[in-house]
Amino acid sequence: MVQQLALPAARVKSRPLEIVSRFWSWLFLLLLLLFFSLTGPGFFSFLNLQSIANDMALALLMSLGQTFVIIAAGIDLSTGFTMGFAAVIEAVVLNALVGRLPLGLGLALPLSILIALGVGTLPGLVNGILIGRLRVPPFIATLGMYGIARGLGFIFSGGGQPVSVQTPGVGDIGNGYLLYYHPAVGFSWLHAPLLPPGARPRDLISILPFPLIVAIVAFLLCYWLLSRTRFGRHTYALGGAPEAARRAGIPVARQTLKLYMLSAFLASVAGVLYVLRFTNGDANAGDPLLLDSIAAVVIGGASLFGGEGTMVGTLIGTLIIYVIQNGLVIIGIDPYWQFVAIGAVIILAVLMDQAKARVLNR
Amino acid sequence: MVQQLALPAARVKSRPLEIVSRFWSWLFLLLLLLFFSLTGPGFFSFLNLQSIANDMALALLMSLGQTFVIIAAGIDLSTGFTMGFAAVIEAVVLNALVGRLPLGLGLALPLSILIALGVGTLPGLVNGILIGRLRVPPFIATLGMYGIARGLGFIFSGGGQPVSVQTPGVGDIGNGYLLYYHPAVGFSWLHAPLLPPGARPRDLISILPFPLIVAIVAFLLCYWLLSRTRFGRHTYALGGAPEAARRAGIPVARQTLKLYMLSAFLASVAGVLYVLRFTNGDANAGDPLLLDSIAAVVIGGASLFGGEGTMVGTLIGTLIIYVIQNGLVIIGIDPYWQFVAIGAVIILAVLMDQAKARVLNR
Amino acid sequence: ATSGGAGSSNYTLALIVGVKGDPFYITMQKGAEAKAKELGVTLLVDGPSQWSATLQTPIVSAYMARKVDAIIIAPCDKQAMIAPLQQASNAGIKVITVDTYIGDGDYVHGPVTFPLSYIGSDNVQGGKIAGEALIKAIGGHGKVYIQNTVPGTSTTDQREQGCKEAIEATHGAVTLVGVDFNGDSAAKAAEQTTAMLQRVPDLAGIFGTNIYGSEGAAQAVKNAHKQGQVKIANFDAPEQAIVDLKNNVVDIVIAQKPADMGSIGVQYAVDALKGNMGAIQKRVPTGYVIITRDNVDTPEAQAAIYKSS
Amino acid sequence: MEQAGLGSAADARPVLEVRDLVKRFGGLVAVDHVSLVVWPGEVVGLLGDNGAGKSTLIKVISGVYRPDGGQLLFEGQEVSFASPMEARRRGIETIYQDLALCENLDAPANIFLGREPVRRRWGFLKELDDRYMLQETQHVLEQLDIHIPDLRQPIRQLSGGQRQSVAIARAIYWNARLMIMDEPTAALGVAEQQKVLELVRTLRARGVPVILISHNMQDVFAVADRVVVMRRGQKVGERRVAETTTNELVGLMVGAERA
Amino acid sequence: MEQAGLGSAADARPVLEVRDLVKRFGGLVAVDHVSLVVWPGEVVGLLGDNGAGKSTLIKVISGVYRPDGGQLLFEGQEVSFASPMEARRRGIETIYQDLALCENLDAPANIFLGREPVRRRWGFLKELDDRYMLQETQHVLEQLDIHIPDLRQPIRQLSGGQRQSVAIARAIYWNARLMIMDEPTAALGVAEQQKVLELVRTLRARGVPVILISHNMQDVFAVADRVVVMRRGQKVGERRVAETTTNELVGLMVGAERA
Ligand SMILES: Nc1ncnc2c1ncn2[C@@H]1O[C@H](COP(=O)(O)OP(=O)(O)OP(=O)(O)O)[C@@H](O)[C@H]1O
Ligand SMILES: Nc1ncnc2c1ncn2[C@@H]1O[C@H](COP(=O)(O)OP(=O)(O)OP(=O)(O)O)[C@@H](O)[C@H]1O
Ligand SMILES: [Mg+2]
Ligand SMILES: [Mg+2]
Repeated sequence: MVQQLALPAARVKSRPLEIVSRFWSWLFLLLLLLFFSLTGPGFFSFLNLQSIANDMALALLMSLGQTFVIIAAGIDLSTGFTMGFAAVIEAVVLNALVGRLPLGLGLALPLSILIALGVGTLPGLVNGILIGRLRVPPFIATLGMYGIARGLGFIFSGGGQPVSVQTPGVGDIGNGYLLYYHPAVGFSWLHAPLLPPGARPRDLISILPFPLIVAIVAFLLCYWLLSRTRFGRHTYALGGAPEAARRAGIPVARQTLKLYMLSAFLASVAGVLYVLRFTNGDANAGDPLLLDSIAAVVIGGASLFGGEGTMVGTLIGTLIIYVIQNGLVIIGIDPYWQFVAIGAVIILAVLMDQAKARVLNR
Repeated sequence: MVQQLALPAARVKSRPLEIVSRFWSWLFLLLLLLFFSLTGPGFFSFLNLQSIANDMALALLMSLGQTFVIIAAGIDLSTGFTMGFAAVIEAVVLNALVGRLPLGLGLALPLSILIALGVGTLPGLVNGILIGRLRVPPFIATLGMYGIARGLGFIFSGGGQPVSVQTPGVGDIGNGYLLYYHPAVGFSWLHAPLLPPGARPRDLISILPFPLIVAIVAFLLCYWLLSRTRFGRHTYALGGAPEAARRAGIPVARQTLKLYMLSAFLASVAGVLYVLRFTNGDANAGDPLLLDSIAAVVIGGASLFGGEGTMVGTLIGTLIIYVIQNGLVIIGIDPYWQFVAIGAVIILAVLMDQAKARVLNR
Repeated sequence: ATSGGAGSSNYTLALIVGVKGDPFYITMQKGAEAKAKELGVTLLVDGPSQWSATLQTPIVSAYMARKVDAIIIAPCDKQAMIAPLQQASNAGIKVITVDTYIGDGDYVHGPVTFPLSYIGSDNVQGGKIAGEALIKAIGGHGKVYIQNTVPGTSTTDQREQGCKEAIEATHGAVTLVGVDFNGDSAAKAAEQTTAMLQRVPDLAGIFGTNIYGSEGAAQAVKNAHKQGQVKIANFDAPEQAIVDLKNNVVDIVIAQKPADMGSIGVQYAVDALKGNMGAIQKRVPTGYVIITRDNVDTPEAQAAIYKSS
Repeated sequence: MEQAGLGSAADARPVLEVRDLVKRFGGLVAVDHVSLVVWPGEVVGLLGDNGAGKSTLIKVISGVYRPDGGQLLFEGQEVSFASPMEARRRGIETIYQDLALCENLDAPANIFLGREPVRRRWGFLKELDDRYMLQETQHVLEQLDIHIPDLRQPIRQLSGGQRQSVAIARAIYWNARLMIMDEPTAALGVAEQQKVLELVRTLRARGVPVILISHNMQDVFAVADRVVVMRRGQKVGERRVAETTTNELVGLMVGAERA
Repeated sequence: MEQAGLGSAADARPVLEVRDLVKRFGGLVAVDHVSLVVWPGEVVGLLGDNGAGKSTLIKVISGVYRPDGGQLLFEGQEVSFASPMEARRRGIETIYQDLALCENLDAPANIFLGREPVRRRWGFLKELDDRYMLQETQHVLEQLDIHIPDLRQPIRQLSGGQRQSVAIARAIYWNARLMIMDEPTAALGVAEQQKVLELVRTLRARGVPVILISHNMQDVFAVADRVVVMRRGQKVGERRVAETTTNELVGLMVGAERA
């Protein structure tokens, strides 16, 4: 009987194909990297690759939350303006607290971040209730919240213009690195070293920028959450067959609530990061990233019909988008042709994935 | 045996509920109209209601195509830039033809329109092939086309500037009406009457503007196509269960191709209308309408998972969006609060629909 | 400004515009390209697909990686773009801002001093000039409506602010009846203006903070048969705006001088790279031209039109 | 007719009591004032023509639908399940006619869905225990004699009978206090059908009552103690299996006979 | 073993001939070099355990899957169906185990899907003839003795047996040249099961061959002329029904006996 369960060798997928399939998307990314390294002066350098990664940190945060939501057969159109809303709150609260609390930024900053993350998660709470309990379709609920968060962002920022954060030190955190190296000084942690008179500032190598660190940590947590926990398992179940999930005893409404709150929370983290990096609470900070952040998830193999998708896929999808954008600028392609090229590469990326599926499934 | 098929009276849905259900969305729209009529000075007037209808003509055209696509479980993100692309083509071709062909606009205009509609349908052709034959997910294929049509629109307009159409007469068509009435002159068809010296121009009543006529005709055709033909039936089948549709012998790839071509065609009609109305071939003409046009379809009861939706629903959805937008401006609400209000009303519209479903299904 | 002369060296300059596909920036690009050709330097041009610091920053990163010698940029946000440009500056890249600025635009005494120059016309001032011209056109009193684009866009918001200042200066003779955002869509602007004309039938003037606002407004005015009654002022002068002006669709066009901005920006960048710092002014106001039907055919006005070719 | 009279023992408490249950869909009365009692260790066959309302009735019992009228008593207490989760918590396990599996998940994930075992990682993180789930799945599928070539395949790729067996495995894996089976043998092979019937007998022996819906009269006669017959939403009869015949039951189902 | 020898008549041309058919899913060989001949007016039972590859085999025949090897001959011609549409055009009608209905459409729409009758409007517009479809649906469902309260309901709202009958109705409505039935009686009531078997006999009488997959041995013995037994993707036996027994067949299925 047990013997029946053991797999006859011939029935297992042939190894080489499986390996190709697993690394296929990486391969496409590698191809892109190779192409741009050959054609774009300065593309292939530690600093450029690191800054691609750093520049995509905000979009990646939004994509991580979106991945959960999309796997659960939902969609969150509100993440962009939720990010902006959280950025506004962060800037406003920080400006209000600084000077009123002891310890300089020491107390004001953590407190303002907590408040911004808390308030920024509220749109997700409302989305979750609307979708999970009141059965409003995700597209509608989050489109409504898109408008609401947008309006509130502008209102809280006092009439449209971004809220500037002038307290010194804030930008140093958001633009700081974990490690610095200068030939004249050696390594130095967290703070850029004071350079001796003769040393050229441009020789300073900065390693692991703050937004990138946050994004990496968030990615690892989300990866674990999606693939290794009940929460992740239930997310897949919900997206694959909501009625079956319900009959199996999964608390569908509560799970939905958590998912949209998580998405809003991660968008808020992006909003806070935006303020730390750009010292500016801008209601418009996130929306331009929305379409890209959804596209990254879908390029990464998630289906808008739910039930499919992985965090690694989303990471690759985001990387593909940002590598193309960076590469095309570096090559110096006409900006209008860039639109065409990006569109074509996105299609190509998925087309190759389809081809793979066909190779494997014949 | 036949007796078994006749329905016992008690088993039929109770009439009153069914009637409410059928007119529920109209009811919500009516409520909106009532609200704004009471609060917005000048809202309830023939001219205002007609101009709401006229202003929504472009978005409605895009929504009509989108309705087919969404019912078939697809989505077309490229309609906005396809509209802009067609507008650019129309303007460029018209400018090139005028003066070279006899009969003034008489030949140049129809020809340019044919060319613009033809070229504007090409993005749909590509979408259709990618999605129907090559199995690229609709979100990705049309997002790619979104970029491609955007870039090409700019490129064809010769580097970004909207292409201005200087030929007199073009704007007169796009801004013309079917019928004019002036107390001093009486009725006059197609052309605004020459007013006698004493008559005030502002007493002129213009009835049925050109874009509205086009939109009405397009709506009626799409309504018929979706609800009364094999094409429409196959669209529902494809969205409800693509594999079942395939096994039933529906040519899935060809149907998909037609759907996306129809969507692009209708967007191109909107693009041509834009040029006739604004005498300007602008690559950006359509994209700002995209989100609204998708929202209208979903508010109208279509599901992004496919298989559900109607043209009348889309019409109501579009009306709801445009009535709110017009009404809020007339009431004079702060623009930031307008975002909030529009978001809230969209949610409310669908929430009421959900409540209806629950009343009916208990 | 001193000229470098052709074939001076092979510097690579980057012009980063505020948003791709905008006639204003296309004209700026044309000016910059002409100057670059003249000076024999390489000019790269790019910009974000939307007016957004989030999208503009990666472009700065990319040009840093490419190690361009100078960046001429129209920053999308005066605060947010400080840090990325500071990094570029730290990497030894010359930074010049055109059209818009970072900090407060005062690179001598302001909070930000590393950019070499701010070349552009202050949008608040431009809005004020436009507002004043519009007020004059409506006879000094009446109701005015502002058609703005996308909320949070600094240039257009500043134009709105300037116009409001001009209105306030009339001490009640002119009143502002509302501001709406059309999201860069003429169709939306038409729809909103239609509604506004219902609410305020005796509207006297409309200020469009860019071409979409005024074109849409003009359509709505025309459909309400109120041409002549409602004056329309348009900020920026693409060809379409001039056509509209000649067709009585709009009444006032306020032109900036984007080509000058681009051209001076390139000139300064080359000057700075050659160490010719003395030629560079920290602030170059490029000024405005007010175009009406009366002066549209003058050479000065014709020169100010943003041309696509 | 007095239902308790047909029950297995007058002294024991019924596990499930359904009183005057009503469920409507729009104007259609799918379950029309149905009453039913299930005693411990009893197998109740639920018979009826297509569309008689059998599936709807058991879906109300297992919390999928909310009743429009009537009462539900489980182990003597009145209950009102807001969701299937609550019914499962009380120990009601159901094999649905439409299986209700997550097609995108594999067999172990489906069997443990909603009740996944976790193990601690670094003391505080709770992780899915995939290895345990896989092992347990192998064991429970062995009982059903089902061969699934690759247990890590998503259910979507399984054959009809393989899926059916996963649905059965899910229900029997947990210690049910009441087992509801809606046409469990429908897609199963000959041998597997027998296994399922054996399983029903085992449950009865353990005192767990079973409600069995089947169109296969032989199966029902083979394991049921009592049958309830529905027709067009109504209960039209109830018989001890020992005291009835196939013909009588078919007559009840198609309306030829009245109870 | 010589298959033609088991065929019904040496002089007639076989309707379907399957030669050495192979279908793989990844590394799994679901159909492993299977050959099969179906003669006019013959009912062939296809038996096998769960996961034996029966459904996969008939899906290849009806154009759902493309084979990975082997040949298909229909009415003497070699065919290669790129889609189920082509198979249907040639007159192969199939009742799938998973029904393959459009849940969002009503019964008439499903029965006529892909072959909707149209009538002219104003001479040139072709409109769906809904009235005709409804009438025909009523007629064909009468044959199956199925009661569906409201034919305009989407299939989603029907009971399991009602859906099954819609799927059957769709296949039998069209004049098939070969009928394939994958567990057609699975969800049907007792009377309806008999109707379907009757129907199979009617088809045979009209000369239309039927391939019938069923786990119900009685049914197979009741109507089939010949049975083919599959096991783990391979054909392990072929018998005339008159010359075999249930026990022998079960033995073949579970691998106890070899043909
Ligand atoms: N969700 C629903 N909406 C509307 N009607 C429904 C719904 N579910 C079931 N019905 C109707 O209720 C009646 C009873 O259906 P039910 O599924 O309970 O029958 P059943 O006895 O299980 O039949 P079968 O033996 O065919 O499975 C049928 O007429 C069916 O059409
Ligand atoms: N799409 C698919 N992808 C991968 N494997 C599949 C797929 N479809 C079927 N299989 C596998 O192929 C084998 C044969 O499946 P098939 O559905 O043909 O069995 P069957 O004989 O019809 O069984 P049943 O009697 O249970 O319906 C099974 O092991 C199944 O898991
Ligand atoms: Mg049932
Ligand atoms: Mg099968």
